[in-house]
Amino acid sequence: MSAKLFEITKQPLSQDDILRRVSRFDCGGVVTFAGTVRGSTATDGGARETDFLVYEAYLPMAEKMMARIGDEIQERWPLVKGVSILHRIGRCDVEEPTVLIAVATPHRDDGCFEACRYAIERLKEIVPIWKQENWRDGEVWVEGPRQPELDVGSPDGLQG
Amino acid sequence: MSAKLFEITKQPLSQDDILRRVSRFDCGGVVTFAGTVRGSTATDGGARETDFLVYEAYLPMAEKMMARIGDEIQERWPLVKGVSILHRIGRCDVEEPTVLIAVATPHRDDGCFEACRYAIERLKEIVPIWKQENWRDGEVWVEGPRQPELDVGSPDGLQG
Amino acid sequence: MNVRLILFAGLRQAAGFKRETVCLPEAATVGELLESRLPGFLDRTFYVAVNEEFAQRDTVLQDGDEVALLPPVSGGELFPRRRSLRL
Amino acid sequence: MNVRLILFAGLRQAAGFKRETVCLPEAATVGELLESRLPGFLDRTFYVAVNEEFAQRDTVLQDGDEVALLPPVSGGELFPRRRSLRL
Repeated sequence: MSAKLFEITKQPLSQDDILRRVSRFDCGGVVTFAGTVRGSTATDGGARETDFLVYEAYLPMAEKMMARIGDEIQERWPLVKGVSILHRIGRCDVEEPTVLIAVATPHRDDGCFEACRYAIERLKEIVPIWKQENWRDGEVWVEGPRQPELDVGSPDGLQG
Repeated sequence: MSAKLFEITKQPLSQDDILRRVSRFDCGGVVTFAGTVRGSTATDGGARETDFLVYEAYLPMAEKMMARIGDEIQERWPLVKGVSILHRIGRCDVEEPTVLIAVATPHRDDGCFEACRYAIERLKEIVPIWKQENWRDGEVWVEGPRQPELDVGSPDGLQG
Repeated sequence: MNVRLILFAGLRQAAGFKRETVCLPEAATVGELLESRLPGFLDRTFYVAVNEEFAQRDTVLQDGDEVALLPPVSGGELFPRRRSLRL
Repeated sequence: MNVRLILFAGLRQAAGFKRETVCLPEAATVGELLESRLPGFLDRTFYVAVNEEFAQRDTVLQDGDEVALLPPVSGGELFPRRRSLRL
């Protein structure tokens, strides 16, 4: 299989494609997480509508960090046989997947669920990809929660 | 979307297809489990090879039980917005998916991982589908572990 | 009364038939059906569905019921052992 | 020495530029680069990568380094608030 396991792409993502990338002769369980564009988000102040998202990545660092997540998974769940992470950049419309993460293991109890969950959390922490939310009367670059150990802008960041 | 959410089929399964079946305007996370045919299984006695599997189902009870799992998920994870379970019958070759389970939630922390895991365990308990393993010099109908509360063959089954 | 008996997978293979219509006295139970038609099966593990709902050994049958004998479903074991029904 | 500065997403938007070459004294640190070029950013939360590896405020720069300013990655929040950078 020559397809890349960790890839940033402008093309629409396919769950069948990522399944092929991680499928192995000795694996019987694959868990795939798809992050899709929500058109409507419930908030305290009522539903918030989104028209589309635009993703921007720092390449090639983003792919390098996705591969690092694969290495971290291998260390924590040694039975995992295959990991692939695909992320779109550019415009993504409502209900389209923007990120796919697939983890293959011999049996379903060998960590595929846990490792997939870990990967999406970790992706939000260390992979430099940002989304701009666009709605009827505005747009904004959404920022995630602060990771104090990485922050160099504010004073806490002084501790390496 | 008119596609069935709980379906037994002779056709090859597609992860893109099941994603479409559960995708919703207000959901941002979908977890899909694929059970695939292992060609080689590590055992205490060395690797065991499989050529192909043949699945047989009791229809329509199997689809009814899959829908019941969807209802159970809805009760346990009320934030879940969509569940679909697809299972193949007939011959399935190595690396092909034989079962797909997809669960959609607004956010990834709303139970999609947990509910998907629950569904595959529950499927093995109550959905009447069996697999025949075929290898170079034999074949066998594989039986799963006993669920004492369902067993009517042995004496414990006397208690309803 | 008549009930339809259906067997699946390894049970079907062991019994040598898939479907059969069985004539039983009125108000016979699942257990009585098994004892009369498949006494050799009573030490095996399997489940019974009557009209596609799981039933028990003392479930009372009615004329026209469909009684299905279901082995424990396949793939439930995380590390399956290979059982030799026919090698 | 010269380093290349790259900004992304909200930081790029706030700064009004994406790439710039900055001339610095030898052995300047990430912190000194920020103080000299983007002092208004020092109360914001962001991360820095030097040559595509996460770095800290006291990381020493070398001629030709690529210094990227990275906002906390998007979508990390389970329940995002809408921040108004440009409405």
